[in-house]
Amino acid sequence: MSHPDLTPLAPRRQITANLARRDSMGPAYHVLTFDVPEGVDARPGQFTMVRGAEWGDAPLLPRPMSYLSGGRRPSILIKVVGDGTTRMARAVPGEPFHLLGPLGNTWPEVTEGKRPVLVAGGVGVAPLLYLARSLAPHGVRPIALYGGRSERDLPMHEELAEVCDLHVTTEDGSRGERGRVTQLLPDLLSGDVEVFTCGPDRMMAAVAALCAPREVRCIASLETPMACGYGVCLGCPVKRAEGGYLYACMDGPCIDAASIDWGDGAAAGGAA
Amino acid sequence: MSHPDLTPLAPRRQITANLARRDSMGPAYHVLTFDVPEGVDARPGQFTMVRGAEWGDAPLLPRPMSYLSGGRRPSILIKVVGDGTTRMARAVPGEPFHLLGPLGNTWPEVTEGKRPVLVAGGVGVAPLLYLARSLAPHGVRPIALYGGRSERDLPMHEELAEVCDLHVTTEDGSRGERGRVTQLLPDLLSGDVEVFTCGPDRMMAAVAALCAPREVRCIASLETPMACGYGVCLGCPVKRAEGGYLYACMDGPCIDAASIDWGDGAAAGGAA
Amino acid sequence: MNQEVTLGGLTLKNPVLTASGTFGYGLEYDSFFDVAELGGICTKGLSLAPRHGNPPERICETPAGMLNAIGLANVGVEYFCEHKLPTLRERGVTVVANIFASSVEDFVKITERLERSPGVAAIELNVSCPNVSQGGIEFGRDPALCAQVTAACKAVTQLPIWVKMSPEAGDIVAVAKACEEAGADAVTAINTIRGMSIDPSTGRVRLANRTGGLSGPALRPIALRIVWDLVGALRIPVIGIGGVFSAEDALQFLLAGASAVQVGTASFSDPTAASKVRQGIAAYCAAHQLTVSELIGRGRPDSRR
Amino acid sequence: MNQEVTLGGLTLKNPVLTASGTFGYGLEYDSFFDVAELGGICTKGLSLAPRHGNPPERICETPAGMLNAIGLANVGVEYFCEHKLPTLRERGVTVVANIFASSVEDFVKITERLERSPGVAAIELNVSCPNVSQGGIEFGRDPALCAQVTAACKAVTQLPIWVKMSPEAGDIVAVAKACEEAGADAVTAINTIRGMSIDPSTGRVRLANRTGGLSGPALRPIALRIVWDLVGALRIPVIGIGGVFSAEDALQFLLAGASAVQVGTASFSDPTAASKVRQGIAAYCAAHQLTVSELIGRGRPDSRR
Ligand SMILES: Cc1cc2nc3c(=O)[nH]c(=O)nc-3n(C[C@H](O)[C@H](O)[C@H](O)COP(=O)(O)OP(=O)(O)OC[C@H]3O[C@@H](n4cnc5c(N)ncnc54)[C@H](O)[C@@H]3O)c2cc1C
Ligand SMILES: Cc1cc2nc3c(=O)[nH]c(=O)nc-3n(C[C@H](O)[C@H](O)[C@H](O)COP(=O)(O)OP(=O)(O)OC[C@H]3O[C@@H](n4cnc5c(N)ncnc54)[C@H](O)[C@@H]3O)c2cc1C
Ligand SMILES: Cc1cc2nc3c(=O)[nH]c(=O)nc-3n(C[C@H](O)[C@H](O)[C@H](O)COP(=O)(O)O)c2cc1C
Ligand SMILES: Cc1cc2nc3c(=O)[nH]c(=O)nc-3n(C[C@H](O)[C@H](O)[C@H](O)COP(=O)(O)O)c2cc1C
Ligand code: FES
Ligand code: FES
Repeated sequence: MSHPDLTPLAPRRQITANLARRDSMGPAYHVLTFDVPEGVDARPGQFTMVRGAEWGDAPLLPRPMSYLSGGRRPSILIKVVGDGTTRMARAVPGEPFHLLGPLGNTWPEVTEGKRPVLVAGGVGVAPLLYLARSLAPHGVRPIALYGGRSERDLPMHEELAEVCDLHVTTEDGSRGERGRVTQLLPDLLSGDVEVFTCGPDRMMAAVAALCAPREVRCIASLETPMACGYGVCLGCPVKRAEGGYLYACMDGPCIDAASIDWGDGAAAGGAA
Repeated sequence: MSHPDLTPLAPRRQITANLARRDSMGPAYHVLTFDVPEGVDARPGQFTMVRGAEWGDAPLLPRPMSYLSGGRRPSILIKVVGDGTTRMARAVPGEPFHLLGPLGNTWPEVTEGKRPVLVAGGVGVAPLLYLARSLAPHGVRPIALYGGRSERDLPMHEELAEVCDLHVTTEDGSRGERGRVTQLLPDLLSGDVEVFTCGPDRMMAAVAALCAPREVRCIASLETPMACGYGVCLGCPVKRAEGGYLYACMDGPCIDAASIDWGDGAAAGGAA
Repeated sequence: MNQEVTLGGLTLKNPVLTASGTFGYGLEYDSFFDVAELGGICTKGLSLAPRHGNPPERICETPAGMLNAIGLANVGVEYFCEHKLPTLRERGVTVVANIFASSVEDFVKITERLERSPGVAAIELNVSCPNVSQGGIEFGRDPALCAQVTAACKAVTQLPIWVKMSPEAGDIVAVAKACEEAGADAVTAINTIRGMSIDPSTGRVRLANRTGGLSGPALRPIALRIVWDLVGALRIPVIGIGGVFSAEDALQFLLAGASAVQVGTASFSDPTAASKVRQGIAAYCAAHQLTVSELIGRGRPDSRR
Repeated sequence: MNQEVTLGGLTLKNPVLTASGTFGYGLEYDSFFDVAELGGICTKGLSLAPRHGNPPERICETPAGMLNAIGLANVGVEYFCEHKLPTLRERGVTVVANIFASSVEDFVKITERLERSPGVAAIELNVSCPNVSQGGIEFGRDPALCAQVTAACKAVTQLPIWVKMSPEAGDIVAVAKACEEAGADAVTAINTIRGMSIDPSTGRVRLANRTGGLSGPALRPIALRIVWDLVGALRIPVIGIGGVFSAEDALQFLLAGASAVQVGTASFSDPTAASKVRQGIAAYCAAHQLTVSELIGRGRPDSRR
């Protein structure tokens, strides 16, 4: 949609939930699991706006985070980058959070007869792992390419290996093949796959650029700065290939890579 | 001193110390004890500026707090009133704090031959309890008058009773005599006592007003808003009886009540 | 206690509105609370033609605040009247149409369009948007230009006209007085103040528009001071905006003499913020046995007290 | 990497100064760090005669900021020159004397007194204090008046004259340009913006002076935008102030083109803040293999990049 008349997918709610557990994987990556007795109907690809109930005036805005799981124990995987995620990483069980969701669209259905190839960069693994786990009961086992700077940047790679055929790359060669995740991709891009990707903008732009000439459908989950998460602030535009803007929170976060103007490799203006 | 050329008592330092324990007495009152291996030479009456090392941009300023004890396990007694104290009240052992001190002057020596009468209101008990505890080894046992709205507003009254002859008042009569702490004072104000008081401004003004005509020396520990705590912001003025201002952080916090213009009962402009 | 407030000819059921640009077109909040419970909502700024807005990044967070350079992306007044207004009217929402143009003529055209559409309670002139190159803040700084826009719009509508003040005018009181004389029914204060942010790790300016408007609690003390000054200088009502996140914040503005408040950025931190502010004011009134009208201006030394 | 910066004729060992009113007379920090390591310190605003300042409350905290209405309490220029300056000089501290007066004549008299005192590196004219009824902000808003003060002070001293900008001027660039033409050696930006706060529980205005100047991180985006604009418009150096709490904050100003920064309110949150900012900038320069001079303005599109 090019002018911002955005209509939501499904009713969304803001709830206050206590942190049930925090699983910290080194200083940078943490899975936060919340207690939501009534459950959250969150599907793979969707996200939630997360804010500590006791944060006061700063950090001010809630932080968009992809669901790693839904239901009564919804969880997120966070990477520490700034004030908000630092605070989340130190939260102790029992601490109350505001969770606003589910927001955004879901990954589209995998087309009949196609095998999904998941391309994950770092913390971008969260919505892809959730997707893979939701496909497992249907007997679908995706191929997953997972890259990071070093082995420390591959949170949940074991969990991913359980539900996917996993190939790992690291820039420093500390695990898997040395190099970038995109170098594994060309060999896989035949007519019977579909690509689902989430990670740094530059990685996703490279993935999109590989898929386009081969006419492989590529869905990218976009991370742009967001103030509201539900279409009112208009702070999350993504340049549309045909001109104008898409809004990551309402038209996405899962968007067909072909409809995006990836510009100089930064759909979201260089956020990631 | 009337113009602000303020010179410090003793060298002060800012240290980062971890919270060692938190003893919470109901939702409103908490004793925070810190680990300071090298020790703090803090005397009764002095204070420290306290700020969580991880507070970020808000609350912005450190909070002035009287020492309840010094040494290697310095402690403070806090009453929850706003954002800063709320955050302190939720701190968990191990959490790092910046402590800047010791700041301000100490209670003056008790004059030879006089018995100290301590008049405490609520959380104002902290510097007075520290004073009483420091007098105990010298065989001095003060009289203490301790008042609050209800029995919930008398933190540490048992500890005070150990080192003082304690008389308690509450406005609702839930403990001790019903009424205000100042009603007990006139009977005690003979020539052989000296008064040390800390509590709400209005209470201290009433205490000062009782002492003055009877020529009883009265030292008040003042609470004014403070930004720095060591004489540079000039944010903590107290009206001086002779005109001009005293600065609570440098001329005080322990100031002879007779040198203060208590105005309409609010030396510090109504802060407390 | 009675929560009604009267702004010139218009009576609102309570003094809490939502601020333009922070509440969409009001329909996005359905699943959170009944928007009709509010005193009113101000729409996203409407222009004559739809606008795409600025390229990304459009927002970034700052200490206790945020910068935005949306560039007035909006559906246009026509689409609004056709597709949004009827639903809002049906639901009993009090709608203040916030409008923006880069010429007096276009302000008038938009006003005329709204005048024809039942369901608009008032028009708020955004003469102070810092995020567009044409019009925007230039209007808001100049008393004569502001008065001209106000008078021109007044001439074509029966609806109350509110003028939204730019805090960047050197002499805001002069601008507001000019609007009052030109027939404004109320002034709203304040719009955002331009700020910017640089990412030292990349050395790049964060917003594509370079500057963006600062909003949120960071701004509140400035907004409150301006509202106080305007209340002292004007006869028409003043509506307070800027960092209202809680009922306590709103009360500061009411005590300073604002006749109503608008909740802006707070809706991003908590979509039910405006509803909570409304409830909190009602609770305060009940505790102090005061109607909202009695509360207004009670913090001023010239008031009874 | 080299940390020196040159401001007109004056070379500072690094670009970090402390802001006036937030660092006393510089001697209060002895037990925290060696103040001589800084690029310089700006003294508390000095007036001709000592001043008691405003009644309490003088300060209150706001979201990510604080309001102050100290009212320029100070020991007076004479006492400063006699009792503070000699010690500062002995210790090798680079001293910028911040001065304030309510008439051009008094600005000149203070300047003359400082001119006679060895140990002053520059004079900063505070033409923008929001917390005094006479002088203060009025000077800072008016280009002609500002130019007049600048020229008059320049006429009686060899010392560099810095003029401190009020963010409340409607057209700050015009004020700064007038000062530049009148001979100012640098401008410092910004002083605080007036704000206020009301305690809803008592209904009372918090500060005795009613309004106070807002400082701290809340202000930073506004300060940065103003500094950017001034750098683009002036030939003389601009010194950035406003919410600098960390090296990252300082870098934003340097990247925007400020030739130096001043650390203000941060010293209250952490008395070693200025020293940490200095160290952080040095570390950044080392990591990026840049001198400070190479860093200045590097975030501007017109720079190399
Ligand atoms: C739809 C969506 C899903 C996301 N899912 C995840 C996830 O599962 N796990 C995860 O770790 N991160 C995820 N992110 C990114 C995450 O929101 C940011 O890393 C986070 O907001 C940074 O907050 P901060 O306070 O730590 O950083 P700061 O840099 O201090 O944040 C400052 C401001 O910038 C915004 N911001 C900074 N980086 C980003 C970014 N990359 N994307 C969006 N906003 C940003 C913040 O929200 C905040 O408003 C997602 C983002 C989006 C839009
Ligand atoms: C010398 C001195 C000793 C003190 N000792 C103690 C003590 O032992 N225990 C204790 O509980 N309190 C003590 N106080 C008061 C304590 O500093 C305040 O209650 C506290 O700062 C409130 O912070 P807040 O963020 O919770 O409240 P908020 O109201 O959110 O604080 C907002 C701002 O106002 C200031 N402020 C608010 N109330 C006061 C006050 N009464 N005095 C000074 N500043 C205030 C805060 O420091 C902060 O800057 C003392 C104050 C002083 C000056
Ligand atoms: C994302 C965003 C968009 C805005 N859009 C508009 C607008 O279209 N028209 C307008 O008059 N004000 C607009 N504003 C300004 C707000 O209405 C309000 O004046 C300002 O944000 C200060 O209030 P706050 O601190 O409560 O947000 C916008 C503010 C934000 C944050
Ligand atoms: C308590 C206080 C006192 C101040 N006194 C002066 C002063 O005497 N002269 C002056 O030019 N600026 C004065 N200022 C303004 C600061 O120098 C600085 O411009 C402002 O605080 C913004 O910077 P910051 O956000 O880093 O504090 C004062 C600021 C504060 C907080
Ligand atoms: S419109 Fe607010 S985040 Fe998308
Ligand atoms: S001078 Fe700063 S608190 Fe006293």
